[in-house]
Amino acid sequence: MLNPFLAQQGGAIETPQIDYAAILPILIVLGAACVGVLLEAFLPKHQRWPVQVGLTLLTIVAAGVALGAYVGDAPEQGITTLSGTVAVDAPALFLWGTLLALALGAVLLIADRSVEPGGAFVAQAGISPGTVQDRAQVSSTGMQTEVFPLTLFALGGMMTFTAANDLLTMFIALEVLSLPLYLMCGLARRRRLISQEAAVKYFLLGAFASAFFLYGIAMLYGYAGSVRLADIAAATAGTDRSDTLLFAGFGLLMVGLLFKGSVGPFHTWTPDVYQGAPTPITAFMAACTKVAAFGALLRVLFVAFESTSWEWRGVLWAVAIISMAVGAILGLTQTDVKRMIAYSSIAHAGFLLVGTMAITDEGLSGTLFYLLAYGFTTLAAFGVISLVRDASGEATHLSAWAGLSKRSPLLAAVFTFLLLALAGIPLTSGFVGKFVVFSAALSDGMAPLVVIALVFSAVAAFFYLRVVVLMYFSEPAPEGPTVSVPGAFTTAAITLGVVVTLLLGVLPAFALDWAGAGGFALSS
Amino acid sequence: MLLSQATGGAALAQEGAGPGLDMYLPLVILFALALGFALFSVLLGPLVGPSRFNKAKLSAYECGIEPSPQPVVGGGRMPVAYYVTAMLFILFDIEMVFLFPYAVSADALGLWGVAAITLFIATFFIADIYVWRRGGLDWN
Amino acid sequence: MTPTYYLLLSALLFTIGAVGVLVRRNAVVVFMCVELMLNAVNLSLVTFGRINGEIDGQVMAFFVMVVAAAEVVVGLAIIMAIFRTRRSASIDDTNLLKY
Amino acid sequence: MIASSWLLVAFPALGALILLVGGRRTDAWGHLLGCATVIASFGYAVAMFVSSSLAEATDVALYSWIPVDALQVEFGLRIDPLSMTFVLLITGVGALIHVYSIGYMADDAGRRRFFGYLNLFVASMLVLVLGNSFVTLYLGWEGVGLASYLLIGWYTGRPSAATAAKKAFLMNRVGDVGLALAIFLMFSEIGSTSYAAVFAGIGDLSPAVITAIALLLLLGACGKSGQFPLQAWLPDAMEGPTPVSALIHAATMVTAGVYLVARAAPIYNLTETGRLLVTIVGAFTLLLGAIIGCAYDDIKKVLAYSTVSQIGYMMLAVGLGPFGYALGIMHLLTHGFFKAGLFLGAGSVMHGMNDEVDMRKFGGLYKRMPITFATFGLGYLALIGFPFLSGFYSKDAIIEAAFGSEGWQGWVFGGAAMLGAGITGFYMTRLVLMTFFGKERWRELKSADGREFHPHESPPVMTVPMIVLAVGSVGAGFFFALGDRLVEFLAPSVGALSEAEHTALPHALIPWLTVGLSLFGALVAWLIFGRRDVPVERPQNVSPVTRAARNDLYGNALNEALVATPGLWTTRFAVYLDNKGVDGAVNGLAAALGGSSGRLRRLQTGFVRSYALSMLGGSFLIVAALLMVRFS
Repeated sequence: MLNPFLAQQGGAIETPQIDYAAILPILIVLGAACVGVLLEAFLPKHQRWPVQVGLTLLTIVAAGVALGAYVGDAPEQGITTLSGTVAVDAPALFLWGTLLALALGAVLLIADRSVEPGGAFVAQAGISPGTVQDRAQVSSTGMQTEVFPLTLFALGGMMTFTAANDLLTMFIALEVLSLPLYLMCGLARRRRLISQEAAVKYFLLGAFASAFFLYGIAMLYGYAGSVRLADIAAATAGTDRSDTLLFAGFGLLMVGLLFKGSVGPFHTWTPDVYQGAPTPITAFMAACTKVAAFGALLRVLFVAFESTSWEWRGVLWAVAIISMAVGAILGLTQTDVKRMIAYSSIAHAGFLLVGTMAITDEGLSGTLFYLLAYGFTTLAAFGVISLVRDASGEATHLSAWAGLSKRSPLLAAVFTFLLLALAGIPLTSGFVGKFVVFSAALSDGMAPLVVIALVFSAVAAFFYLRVVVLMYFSEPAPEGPTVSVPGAFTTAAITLGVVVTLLLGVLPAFALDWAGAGGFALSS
Repeated sequence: MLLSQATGGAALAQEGAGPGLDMYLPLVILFALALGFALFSVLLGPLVGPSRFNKAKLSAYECGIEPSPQPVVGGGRMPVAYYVTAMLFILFDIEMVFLFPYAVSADALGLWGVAAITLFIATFFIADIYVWRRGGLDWN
Repeated sequence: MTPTYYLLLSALLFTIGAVGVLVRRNAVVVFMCVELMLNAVNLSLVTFGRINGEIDGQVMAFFVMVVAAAEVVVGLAIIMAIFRTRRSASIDDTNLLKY
Repeated sequence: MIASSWLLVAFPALGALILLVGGRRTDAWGHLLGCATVIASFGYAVAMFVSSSLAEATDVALYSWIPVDALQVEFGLRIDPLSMTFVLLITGVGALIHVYSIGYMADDAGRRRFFGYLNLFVASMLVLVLGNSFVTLYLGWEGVGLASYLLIGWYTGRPSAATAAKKAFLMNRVGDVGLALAIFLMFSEIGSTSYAAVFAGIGDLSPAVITAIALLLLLGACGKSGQFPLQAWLPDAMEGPTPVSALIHAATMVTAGVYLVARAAPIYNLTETGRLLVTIVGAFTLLLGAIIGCAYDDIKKVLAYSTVSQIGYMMLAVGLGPFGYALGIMHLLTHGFFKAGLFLGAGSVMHGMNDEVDMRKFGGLYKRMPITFATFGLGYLALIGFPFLSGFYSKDAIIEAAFGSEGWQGWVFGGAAMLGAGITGFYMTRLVLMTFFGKERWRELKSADGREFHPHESPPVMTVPMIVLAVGSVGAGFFFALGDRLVEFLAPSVGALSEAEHTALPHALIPWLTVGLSLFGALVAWLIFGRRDVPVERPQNVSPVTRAARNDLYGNALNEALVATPGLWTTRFAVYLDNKGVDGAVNGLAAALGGSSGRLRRLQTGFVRSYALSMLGGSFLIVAALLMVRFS
């Protein structure tokens, strides 16, 4: 697509080869997103919701089928296509599958209208909070159905992000996934002030972070003369350019990626945004954005910076430790359950980084597995959170969760199970995930870091347990929240999350095999 | 990116790849100074300054003079339609960014290029249709 | 005049933008500072393209401009929504979510 | 038979699944199913024991749990004498406790759920002892922790139950970190975590690594077995229903630490330091537990500290290495019988006394509860090591082995073990006297909910298990010790027992000295508590020893000087150490974390600009650090 600029050289330009079968899942998702926008334009209001939900679910399933069909006879080494800007290799396929499955669950939560008539999203984004119209929209059944195409755009961006084989494509994908998320954060039906605040914060900080990411790209381009990951790797092997450019560029690039993965000192947006955003969107962000960010991080570190790992590893050690410490310690005193899960996600980002730093096959497959496991657990956790409600909407303050086991034993049991999975108790996916990640880190010579990680995972168990104690051993508040009976969609999403969490804990072999199916495509 | 062999580039490459790039090291120091300045001004201000506020101090000064009183409650300083139009303008701006380079080398790109740019314009048109159907083009 | 000076100018602009994000209160101005950072990067990209003797840097600058424009559209929408609610564009007023 | 040994775990696991998933539909017959599954496991274990030769360890591979390239974790079982011994103990005593619970929990609306948790507990414990790799052991390890958390916190209405459950879980987590680190270390050094591979490869490692593994395993064992410095959760765990206390303290959870050390015998055999530390921990804990046991009036707390102390004996024994592995296991078995009997007896007393636990409100109960008294009495005699009862054989063997250590160690460990026996005699006699003898103090009192006390014997469903356990308390020691039966049975797992060549004290003297010391302790207790009335209200700020000594009309100056004053100060110190030292350290750590958390969260100011500042600062530090690494 850059060929036009060579026109002054004269002569026809070779058209890039495109392996349509390989990128079909992305094409389906992005194409359906465009169709969704058209549907928004032409359908009358009352038809939009069912059609959009149907289209979105169908799209994800279709993309999954296309992916499944391709995986069957995909070349083992992976391929690169679109002039080498997109790599479709084993990790990318695994991450696509993970993203599609998680997005399916998230879309089910987004589409749910059983716990609240009209769903979790505002009827008209243009109405100012606190006005008469706003009070009217809370009880109306309409919703801003643009959420569905926006979700698909974000999903398409995430899938491209994990497969991007050059930094420019990665940057574009980053924006394609981020911009819809910024908007969706501000679309909560209730508590719109904090929802809009979350959107502003996420947007400003996200734009700030992508500026760093971009400056990093510029420096690496200056260093290697190309933004292809493989070319950067080749340049690190031997070039006369200044290493200052390389490491400054690497550092700034990491800032952008770590921000999206809510790691370390770049986590500050996470609690605020997780708390303010509509819960289904929080679930989508917590599960899918994390997968996409770490997928891209893995690719960058493995493909472009493998040979310089001794120089950058120490710095990422510090980042991982900060992330685990911040998540585990600050999580202890949180009073809002969504914020608490947000801090948990920061701690988990630290654990994931431990696995990511092990530039080995075990590190790769372990981290991929961890992402799959964590995504489903956290998705189901937010699904459960969306069910505990009082008159003003979701009752996310922890005091409202006191004695929940007496009101709804099943819900309390499910949430306990999910918290145990987050804490990494055996027979849940969390244990297997931590086990494979930590043992990969250990065999790559990071013993002290593993010790620190284990200590922080024990500290983090404190605050998961706090919620369990609260649910089981406290008397329910007199005018406490009610537990909504979930409709089919939410039930399906939570069940999906719980079943996967259990399955990956008991029979992880299948997923581990798939995660370990192969490395990144190195050819360009 | 496809590697290009632009004319005259080689000479410049010789010229620029010299030791000059190590000037990035002082740049890092510049970063540090900037950061220090930011920290200094953000943290020190509230600490040492007297916190006596009056209306004038709190008012926005970014745009020079105090804005005139709001015309409509619940509205803005100017109708939202202005913003919508501005955003539409930006959208078409973006379109031009890609159309112009295509036009320059349309010959070399051949039929494939026509197909690609048509797809691009069609995709772009979806957004226009959305704006149109949602009343973004109605001034009132 | 070596291209290095352009790089320094770009770094300076980037830093000014970053500091602007920290010290300005008006959300729109903060956002303009972010745009300044992006444009500083554009300058870097073009300069590096020149140094490398390729046109790729300029192409990337195009993409960055497009992305920046898309960000403007989304960002202004969000900032406007919150301005209409609070009658203030100061980002220090959006401070309900904390601790 | 051995190939299907997974059935051992499957029965209770299935029971737990049915009871917990089935919900209220299973209320009517849930308790029967709960018992049936454990009895089925026990039956299967007995059948295996009888029909199969266990002389060699058999690994039963079930499926590949975590297969990633180099990291292969098989889910498999290991059937050998050691694991079978534990399986028989767990399912046998467990089954009796299940049956007893039918009666004890008869009035509890959640009885079906309770049996579900009990089944879960037994299943986890079986996984722990049957697993053939350290990871499988870890699975059971966490499962036991989880199930105990659910059971200790059973009375959800009580805040103290919640605290106790949380404490148990968290202190266990501290130990778990140790165990997890040991496992990771094994994996990185040996490349596998299965027993077979680890024990085959351990010899090639450097001594420092072996010692590190041994010490980390010890940390895990301390957490699970309530050993110093992680003992504080165990007495608090008495908040659960009494059958739970019996199950945790006698047959399952706390024995896991001893099992771990015995199972890791090939590792401990290679490290003198590791073994010595195990011994020190054991000796210290056995004294600590015994001394604190003198200070409480709560019948279950006294028994709890008694458990801490007795587990200390077992740790001491396994710490002696080849001299003691089998002896530790033997004491574990006999202790399983008499401690379960004692707990069930205590539960029976509480059952008849409106769930009262304060011994000062008991008294003269032997007339009202003859069966409980008889069974409890036999358990008591076994515990203090009365000649020819179970405890006599197992404890005496440990003390002898302790005296057999070389040099100062023989005197220190042997002396500690023997002193512990004396103190055990004191606090257990005090318990029995205050509960079953003396004036019927409950006649003038009312229970906390305002009812009068009408002590009565418990129903047969509760007394029958107690009788069975009492028989075990009497005969098990003799049965195991006869012709070194158990020691030889266990030899394939833990190696043959070495006899010390010389002991610090003459060999023949030790048993009689031990018995004498125990009886002396009992005599002192009788002098203080048996001959006068025990006040119902506990005097404030005065140790029971002092107060008793003061009130003792016939007490002489010698008694005061020799027993009361040092006893007072030792007890006070031990209780202080327990409450403020270790417990305080754990609570302090939690408070410090919470405090720093509370302060640090203020950094999350909610201002976008400060967030941006932290990002800018972070990115500057990252870049600067990268450049420093590169150019330094």
